[in-house]
Amino acid sequence: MNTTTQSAPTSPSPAMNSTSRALLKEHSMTLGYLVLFTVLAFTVENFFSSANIVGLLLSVAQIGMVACTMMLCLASRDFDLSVGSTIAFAGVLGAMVLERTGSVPIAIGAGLLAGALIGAGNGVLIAYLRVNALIATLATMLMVRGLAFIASQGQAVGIADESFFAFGDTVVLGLPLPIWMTVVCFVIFGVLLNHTVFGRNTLAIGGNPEAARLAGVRVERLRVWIFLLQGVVAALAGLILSARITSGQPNAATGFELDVISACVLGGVSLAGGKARIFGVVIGVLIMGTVENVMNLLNVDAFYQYLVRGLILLAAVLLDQLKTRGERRA
Amino acid sequence: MNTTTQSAPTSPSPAMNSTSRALLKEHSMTLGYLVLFTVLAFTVENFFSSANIVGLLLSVAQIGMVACTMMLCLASRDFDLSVGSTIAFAGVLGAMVLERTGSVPIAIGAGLLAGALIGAGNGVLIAYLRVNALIATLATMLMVRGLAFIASQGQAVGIADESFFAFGDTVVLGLPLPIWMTVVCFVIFGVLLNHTVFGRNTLAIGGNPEAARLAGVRVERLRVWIFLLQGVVAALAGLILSARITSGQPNAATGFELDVISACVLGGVSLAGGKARIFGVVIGVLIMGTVENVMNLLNVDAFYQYLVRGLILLAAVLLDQLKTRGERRA
Amino acid sequence: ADPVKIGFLVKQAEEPWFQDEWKFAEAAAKDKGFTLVKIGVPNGEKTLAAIDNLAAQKAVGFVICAPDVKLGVAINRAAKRHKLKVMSVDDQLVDGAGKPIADIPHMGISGYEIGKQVGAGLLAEIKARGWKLEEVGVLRVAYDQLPTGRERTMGAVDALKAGGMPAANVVDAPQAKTDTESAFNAANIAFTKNAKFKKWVAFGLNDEAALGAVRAGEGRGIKADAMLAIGIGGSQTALNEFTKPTATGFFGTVLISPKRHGYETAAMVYDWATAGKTPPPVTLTSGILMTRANQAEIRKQMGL
Amino acid sequence: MSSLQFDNISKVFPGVKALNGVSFEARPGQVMGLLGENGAGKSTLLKILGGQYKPDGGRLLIDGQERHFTSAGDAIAAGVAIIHQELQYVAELTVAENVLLGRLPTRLGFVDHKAARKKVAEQLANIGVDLDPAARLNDLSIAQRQMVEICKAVMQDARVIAFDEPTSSLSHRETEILFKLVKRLRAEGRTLIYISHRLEELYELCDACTIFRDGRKIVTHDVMAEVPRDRLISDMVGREVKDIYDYRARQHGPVRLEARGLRSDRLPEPLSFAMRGGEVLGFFGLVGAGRSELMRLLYGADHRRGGEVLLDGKTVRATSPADAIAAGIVLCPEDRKEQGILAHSSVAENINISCRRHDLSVGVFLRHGQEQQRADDFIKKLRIKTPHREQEIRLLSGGNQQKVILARWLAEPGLKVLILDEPTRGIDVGAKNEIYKIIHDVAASGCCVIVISSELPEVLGIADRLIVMRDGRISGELDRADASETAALALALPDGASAAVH
Ligand SMILES: Nc1ncnc2c1ncn2[C@@H]1O[C@H](COP(=O)(O)OP(=O)(O)OP(=O)(O)O)[C@@H](O)[C@H]1O
Ligand SMILES: Nc1ncnc2c1ncn2[C@@H]1O[C@H](COP(=O)(O)OP(=O)(O)OP(=O)(O)O)[C@@H](O)[C@H]1O
Ligand SMILES: O[C@@H]1[C@@H](O)[C@@H](O)CO[C@H]1O
Ligand SMILES: [Mg+2]
Ligand SMILES: [Mg+2]
Repeated sequence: MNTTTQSAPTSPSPAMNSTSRALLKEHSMTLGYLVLFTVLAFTVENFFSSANIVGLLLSVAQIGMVACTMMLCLASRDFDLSVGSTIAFAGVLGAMVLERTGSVPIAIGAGLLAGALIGAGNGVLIAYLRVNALIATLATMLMVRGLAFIASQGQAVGIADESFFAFGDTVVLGLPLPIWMTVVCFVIFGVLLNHTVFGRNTLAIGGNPEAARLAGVRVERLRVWIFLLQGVVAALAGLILSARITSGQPNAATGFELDVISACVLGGVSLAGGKARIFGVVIGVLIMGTVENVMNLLNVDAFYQYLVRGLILLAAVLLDQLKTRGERRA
Repeated sequence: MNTTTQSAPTSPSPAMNSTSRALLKEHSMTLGYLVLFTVLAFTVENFFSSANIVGLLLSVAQIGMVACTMMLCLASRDFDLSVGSTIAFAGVLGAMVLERTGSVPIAIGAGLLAGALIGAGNGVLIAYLRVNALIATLATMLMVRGLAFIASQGQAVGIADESFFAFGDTVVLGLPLPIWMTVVCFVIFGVLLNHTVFGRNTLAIGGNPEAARLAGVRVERLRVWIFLLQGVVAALAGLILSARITSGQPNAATGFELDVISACVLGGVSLAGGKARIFGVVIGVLIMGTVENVMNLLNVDAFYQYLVRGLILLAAVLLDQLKTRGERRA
Repeated sequence: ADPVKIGFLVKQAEEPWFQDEWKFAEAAAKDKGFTLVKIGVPNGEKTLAAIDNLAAQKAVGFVICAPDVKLGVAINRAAKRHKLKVMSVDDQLVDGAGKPIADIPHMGISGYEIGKQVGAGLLAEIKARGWKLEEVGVLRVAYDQLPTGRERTMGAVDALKAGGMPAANVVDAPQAKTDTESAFNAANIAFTKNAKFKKWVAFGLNDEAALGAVRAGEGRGIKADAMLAIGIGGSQTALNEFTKPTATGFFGTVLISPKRHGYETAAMVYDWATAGKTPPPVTLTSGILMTRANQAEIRKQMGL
Repeated sequence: MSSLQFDNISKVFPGVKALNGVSFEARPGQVMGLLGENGAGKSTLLKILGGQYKPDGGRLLIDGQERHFTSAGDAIAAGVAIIHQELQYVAELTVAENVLLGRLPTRLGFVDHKAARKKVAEQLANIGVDLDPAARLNDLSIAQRQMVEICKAVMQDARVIAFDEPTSSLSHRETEILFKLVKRLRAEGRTLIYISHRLEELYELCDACTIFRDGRKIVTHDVMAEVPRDRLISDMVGREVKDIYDYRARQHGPVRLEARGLRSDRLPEPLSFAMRGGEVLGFFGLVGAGRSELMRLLYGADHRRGGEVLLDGKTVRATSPADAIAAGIVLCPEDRKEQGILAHSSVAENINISCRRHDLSVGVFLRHGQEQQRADDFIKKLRIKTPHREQEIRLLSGGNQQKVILARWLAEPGLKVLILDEPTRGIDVGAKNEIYKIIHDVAASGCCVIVISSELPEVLGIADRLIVMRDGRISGELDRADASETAALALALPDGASAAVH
């Protein structure tokens, strides 16, 4: 958490050196993951089968989607705990609207709109009313969860419309739709982060909000947009989930927020803002999914799963850390 | 400052003015809480009865204790998600050791030692190995929870020793022991924060770790101590809890960490480090407990409780925020 | 050839009940010579991932206690997609409209029925102690966020009412989580609010909830002679109370047999997948009220 | 026609009247210098100009038209660019992105990174700065970051450009580039405001100057060159300061501090030097010469690869600053914001953080009375302008923050070696004089004092001896008697350039 800023290689050779180092640093996690993957493919039975890989990807589709916007949120030095509740609420609302209207587009529209409103609400609270992001989103997390329970009277809302299920399990080119949507999210938000003013300004307000403001960036408005996007994507994830599980469940996705934030942090997104890499986030998400998947393939005891999950998390960041440290020392 | 005196600091009137403002600012939350309390005392039946107040205090005893050390942790710009698991593990371990040895002191010692080790482990990971605090304590949270399950085989560990129960329900001067312990924690950690080098240095490393290091603060060592204390206090809370419920339960205190962190943030502790007030934390903890208590007294529907809890959280910080903002505008 | 694999998915792997079910399912696996794959599925998402995972492991079928019974359609679809045999245990799966899914065999008891047993047990003991119904407060430690939680406690309430308990005596204590401490805090407040009752009966969705009420009562002088709590599950939490030197307000627990649920369901799915023997559509087992007095005997009877 | 006019501007902060009815004008093609003690209100005025603060009273006119800026964006749109005293950059972004922050070029809605880099590279070359537009600010020195800030302001193509102490973190080479740039901008007819505490600079660059004291304008001199130096100083500080360096020859004791063969990964060769008790040793060099690096090694702040430090003949094992401080070696760091201040802590806390360990009661409890006393003493002694000692340090003016940090180190009782890295950065003339006096007092008590400075007259003025560094090596040593600007620069500049100086 403490950064030591130091200065100044303008002489060419260290610069070269540091570029290749930077490259290595940037991709060490990827390399690490590839090694892990290969080892697992050879040692864990059934791991490297198309059925399993699809299953693995499907299991992280929701986390992956929401990690895209959470990355933006963290990059701008914010924090969002309300995504899990938004997923649940959007799912419940979608199912209810579908039940009443029978129209899939209206149901989806309603869910997304709700997500946008929740997100924008968070954004306004945090950017304009300057409420601490942790408390603000904790409050929305509670309230939105409450709304989900109230709307559904605490019961899962069943979905009968088969065409809505398609949303969750149509297979395109060998992969189910949710996976494709996640891929699309990664692409869109990767481009957004690196190749648009929106993305660069997001990093700027995370890195130094004062500098951004002085340069004329409309910091408040930008933050509202980031939360709004987050809300929409979470709602999308909620709708997909409800299609997959054929019902809107008010207590779905509890604890989801921590998973998403962990995936981002594993992927090198800094909680202190200003740092984010979409590729890292992809890897972070994959690590989380792979660990879960392999533990189940290996039939690891439920209690030991806690232990293993903790150890893997640690191992992943330690690996990343030791290398950065070596470099800092160098 | 409008006079021509050069060495400025002692022109009395503006200084007074800003001091009283600062005082108001510092205590606005307290005033707010007092107002709330009075209103509730008059409007909510049974609220202002000694039985209810004791119950209220008892319900926040664990949160209060751990909030003391969490305050230090946040003040030093760290984060600890592992406290809930530590509570569970210490409770389970204490109960098991008690069962085997029949000795209350050994049982308590074992629990506290385990807490100290967990905390120190967190500290070393974060301070020396520079693992991100969120990930490190998330990992310990998982692992320690796993250990609690493994040790107890997922079952509540019964306590038969009556003398251990005393730890949880002896009444001294009208209040049960856990409440007194919490009070003692507040006093100790209040003094620690404000009147010792340890406390001031904690705030310093939270404010600017590099500056603190250059000013001679042994940053790493200090951080380890902070986490160690946190572990010990969480373990103490766990032992008290197990005495109160007469068994060590491996799934106790899930989600506890967020409650504690919220109480701290409500009390004005900054997640960005460097700011903390023990008095604020007391108020934060009381607000959390009071809201819960009153909702149940008023028979608020469980689903609406989510909504109300969220609203109250928001109201509390908004109040605090609007006032600061008014000042900033000036 | 590789041994046959059967999955056993449960909603709360950490709960002792499910640990026991797994233990007995393992016994079936050993007896019949198949491999048991145990996965915890705390939510809908994880449930689907677990089914995919089973398919990837080339399992032939699975037993499931789903985190929500409305997941029925999704589970059925996933199972069909992967050609897996599926059977539900404990909680019966339903479709979007709330009707039980016919082609998924089930073994269990309904939460509502267990609840009614709790209520009946309480009524009997109230009578035995000679308490007057009007003077007895009924503490429902409520966790209505969880559908089965609501069903069980409402079952108890209904049984009590049917036995003549005035509806006005029923007091809800909503707990924030399902652990003992939350129940303690909730019960404490309920006692404060209803000081007029000197005698209480208490129950919740599990043993921990009932225990929290007992502990809170003790703190206010509502001791064993004025408190009557019955839990659900028959877990270690309950046994701990029974082994205390003196009786506490924790009167009993409705024990349901993890043995039959675990062993028989796993075995049935195995036979179904390997020998084509379809399990009966519904098998209901019943709960037994276990008290301090009869615990040893009942546990022996249940094979625990 | 006047391009920029302040009319009766006032601004009040809680406890501080930062500006009190300030009025003056600046014309196109003119460099208007702003002078004044620390906390006089100079930066506040620029923040009002830049739309960061709203004035409590008065009017701001550009080209005769009254302006009300509500955000920095408004000011930029109106053609105002400010180079702030506290650098405002985004460390994780590249030079190009920082320079064009808020105005990145796009193509079809996407950022045109190539165009951005090209544009910035051109501008950098144009003003004579050798920097890679794709480098991240994180990897640059403070001086280089400062040049990026300057480039950012220039690229806004503003008509009004204000510089708030731009040279305080630049050394010789960059300073020259900056001066050329300012002169060019003046020639282009822009209206320029220039704040500095270095009088030489003001004489070289400014056409006119306005002097502030305690939030009021004292006077505007229309022709800078005609104002005598003493007059400037006395207008500014309200008293006479004769010789600001106030050098007093001292008796030096035996060798007290010895650095032998200190090595790090960033230094090309091991470095050694020695000094006597009572000596003031100046370190001079260009940006990145390695002075800070060397001192940080000595202080245990960076990892040392070899060598040893001896104090009074005994080896000092300092693997952390805490060790060094315990041994009596203290270092006042060069980067106030990153390494110095605890922004949200009080002035008193910032002063006491290190030295409080000497007067604890029962070994752990703080003596608040003692600490308050010490804080008040230093506030008085260094004329720190703050409403009270409990003020958060971030609310002080830049120069006053620097004084607080200095006070932290001057308050150390068990002092043996005092290392000051750019101690007078951003400090006004009056206070400099006070600090020099303290430096001499500390030395006179037998301590070693090392002063790193990029301000050549300063090191020449106060040091008994001068060590000059170049590219991580010690390139020479000059005694006070032999030390001159030319001699020092000859040792500091790269070989080719030094020939030109001779
Ligand atoms: N945000 C603020 N809140 C409170 N006081 C402030 C604030 N900003 C500035 N001040 C006070 O206003 C006065 C003027 O500060 P300013 O920064 O304008 O001084 P300056 O002339 O630029 O000094 P320096 O030469 O040290 O940079 C100082 O006393 C300072 O402490
Ligand atoms: N983090 C870093 N990474 C690479 N090189 C660095 C780093 N920090 C400093 N350097 C290099 O080390 C050398 C010494 O820098 P140092 O800051 O000690 O110089 P200085 O003489 O104090 O100059 P300045 O006026 O910039 O403080 C320079 O070449 C600088 O570029
Ligand atoms: O969730 C419950 C579980 O706790 C056990 O009691 C069996 O039935 C299930 O419905
Ligand atoms: Mg200034
Ligand atoms: Mg330097």
